[in-house]
Amino acid sequence: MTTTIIRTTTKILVPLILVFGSYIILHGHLTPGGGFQGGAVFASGLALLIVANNKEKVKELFNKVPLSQLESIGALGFLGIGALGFMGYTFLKNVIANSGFLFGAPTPKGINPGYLNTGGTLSYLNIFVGTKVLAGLTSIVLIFFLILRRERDEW
Amino acid sequence: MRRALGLFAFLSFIVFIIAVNISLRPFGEPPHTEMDNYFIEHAQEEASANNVVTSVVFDYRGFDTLGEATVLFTAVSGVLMALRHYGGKER
Amino acid sequence: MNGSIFVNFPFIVVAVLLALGFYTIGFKRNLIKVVIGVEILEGAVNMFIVALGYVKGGYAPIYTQAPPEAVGKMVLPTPQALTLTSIVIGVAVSALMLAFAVNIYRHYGTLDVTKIRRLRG
Amino acid sequence: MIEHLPALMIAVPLFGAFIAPIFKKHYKGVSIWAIIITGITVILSLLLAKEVVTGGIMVYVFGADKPTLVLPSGYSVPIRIMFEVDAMGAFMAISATLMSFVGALYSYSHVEKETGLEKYYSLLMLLEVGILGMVLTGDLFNLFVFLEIAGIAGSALVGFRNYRGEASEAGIKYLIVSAVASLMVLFAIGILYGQYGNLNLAYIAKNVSFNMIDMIALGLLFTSFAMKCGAVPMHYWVPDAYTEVPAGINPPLLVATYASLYALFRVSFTLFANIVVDLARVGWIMSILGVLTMFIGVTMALVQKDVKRLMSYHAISQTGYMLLGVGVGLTVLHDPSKLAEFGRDAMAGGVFHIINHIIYKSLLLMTAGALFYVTGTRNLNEMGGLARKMPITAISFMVGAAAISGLPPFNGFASKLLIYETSYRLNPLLTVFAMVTSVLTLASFVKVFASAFLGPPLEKFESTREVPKPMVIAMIILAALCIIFGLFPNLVLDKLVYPAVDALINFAQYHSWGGLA
Repeated sequence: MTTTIIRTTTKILVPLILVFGSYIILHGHLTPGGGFQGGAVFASGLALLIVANNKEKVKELFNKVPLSQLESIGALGFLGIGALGFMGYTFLKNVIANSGFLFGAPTPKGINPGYLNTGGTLSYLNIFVGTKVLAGLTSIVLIFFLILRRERDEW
Repeated sequence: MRRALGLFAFLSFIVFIIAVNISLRPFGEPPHTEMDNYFIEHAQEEASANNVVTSVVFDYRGFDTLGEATVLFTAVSGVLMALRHYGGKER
Repeated sequence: MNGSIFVNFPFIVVAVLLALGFYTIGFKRNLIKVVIGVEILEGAVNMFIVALGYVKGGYAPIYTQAPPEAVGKMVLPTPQALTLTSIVIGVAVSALMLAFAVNIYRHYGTLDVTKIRRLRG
Repeated sequence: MIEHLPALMIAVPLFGAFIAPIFKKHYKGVSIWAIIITGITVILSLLLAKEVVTGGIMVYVFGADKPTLVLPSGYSVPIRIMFEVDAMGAFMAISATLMSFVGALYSYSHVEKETGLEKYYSLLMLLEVGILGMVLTGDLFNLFVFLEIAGIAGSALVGFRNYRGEASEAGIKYLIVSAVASLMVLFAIGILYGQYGNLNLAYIAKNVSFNMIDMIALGLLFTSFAMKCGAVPMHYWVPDAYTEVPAGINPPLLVATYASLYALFRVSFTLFANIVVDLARVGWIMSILGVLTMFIGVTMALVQKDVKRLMSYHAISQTGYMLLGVGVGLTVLHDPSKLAEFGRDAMAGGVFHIINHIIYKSLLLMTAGALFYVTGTRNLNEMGGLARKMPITAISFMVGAAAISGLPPFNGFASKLLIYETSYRLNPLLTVFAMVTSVLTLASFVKVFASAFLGPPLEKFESTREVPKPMVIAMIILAALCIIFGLFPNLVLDKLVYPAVDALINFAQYHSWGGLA
């Protein structure tokens, strides 16, 4: 599984994939993509890291990463942003759009080159969903990897 | 016998599905677009986003997306629970 | 070519995929293949929904640096949003099904659905 | 805050579920957390029901400026997701929250020695979220999403005991059934979206025109929901799932099944209620399906030796009564004189039977779980003489068994009587089958009681004692509800059931909220 070629390629590819995933998450409100897609791309980079290393290395790499807590934080963040709307509006109301807060600048109407500082709650939700999806998918891949390796050790 | 019966039910179901899909409206000409036109026209001012699909996903139908995130959360919990170490009392 | 069968070609493909999916679920013995059948169904339904939103000659509903002729001629965004949601749900379902399949293999040593039936009657 | 109640109903258990995994290894803490959260939702659902019964249909539009702003200015179509809570939805919400609370309480002791409990309680609350979303929503795609949440959480919980191969087997069976059913629901939703360009239940119901394609969508929705609620041709997943799930999850899982039944009623009464000609035919199909379901379920139950499996087959058979009651009402929905004469009462019987069945079947499955907790087996032939050792469990079992067989003065009698009386007016043959089923049910439960609780005490159960306190309290709550509902059926019928039935019958009211012409 873990030949030198695979390890070297992984070393080069993983940072690129992670950057690309973060880009998709952050630009979700401007270009095709969003939290789910970006999170999936990010998780695929981490999955590459998992399959290209042996069990001990993977355990060492992911021991420090609180994946399950990250997932809870992403979900709670989504819920929290939604609950902002309870202040005078309704649940999940886009309260930050056009308010001048971070990500709150108004969007010009019609075709435009795209401004990052827009989107209101959409950008926040993209980030939280991205966090949640990358943590969730990575922990699924990780548990399958570990369980299959454990089985192979036992046989 | 059961297999033949299943095959028969299956084939009739397939004929039915194909009949459904042929009798649908022609591809590429949606008959009612009021809701979608609203999204395309108002997404930039209301949701302040250039990407209309994202504004539908996170703003107009944001509650579905909360549900979707919950589905993923549920599945991850389920997978981690199903593949946890065996343990506990045998009961 | 104005016969309805050619106009509706994507829907015919959906029907064929649905047929394949149901065949796989109903007649295959390997559990992994059954899971694949569910995934084929998933793909068929997703394709059906996204095909509903197509407008002839339409552009993607994104304003960022869109060509000028795109305004007023965009495909419907709702089906795309629905498909996104449904894809993620499909991933979740398949992950859980595979986890159960792993567990079943660990207990019975086989994935043949005719052999693992302990629960019956 | 009162206008935000429908959103809080979802947000509170969701918050609880997202927090739960952070507890990690503090199993006591997470169980108490789950009990607190489910307790809060019980209170919220009672408030919601009070609000709906007194103030009429409650609408909550997610993401709008005001909770009741359904239509944006100058527009004639609803564009956002909304919750539309009528009395039927509130009724189901009460059952869901109450049963989740009882389940969490029971689980406190029942599964305390297992691992992975933070996930278990998280999934319990997510199952509750799924049910609540299904019964409160007024949007078709949203219904699909919550159907999936309930299906995934339920099947994950079915596979909780992962050291038993049977649990995983039952889990994957349930998951495949629910995935296929919900994909067919999604397909039908796609058909309807293609026809009307909208996803709002009330808007589509208003505009539905009944060409062939709409009838196909109705057929697909009807079959998929019937499949998920365990009606007869697709009932084989029910016994497996109910048998393998920990007994504390049985109550919410039962409600999840009946949430699909609720969706079936919602589809036939609200979405397609404007069909004048064919609705009677749909009603007949539903009634006959009901009779078949109850009869086949009870005959399969008679031969079982596993106590939980036996009760699960009875659950299938009792679903038949609900289908029969509501189906009788559906056949005469467009005939006002017959509707007033017996249709309304038939539906009241069917709807009342939902909550009655949830209560006494949960009670019975919990006593079975208690037997399993002390004896470690579910085989009836290996038990015996336990009445002396576990008096409260034995009494709870007797109450539940009397209720399920329709003996007065327990709650099963009240709803079954309504169903017998009214189905007789439609066709006496239906009543005969229903009564035969009831007698067979009694026979089978007498057998269980005799072999598990009576007889000489066995030596290997010398040291058994009554189950721990939380389990006892959960069983006592349900047994008390059985007796209260049986002694004072009018209390529940007038306050909850008849408003729910009227909400189903007066579908025009549901269609015309928020000024939609």
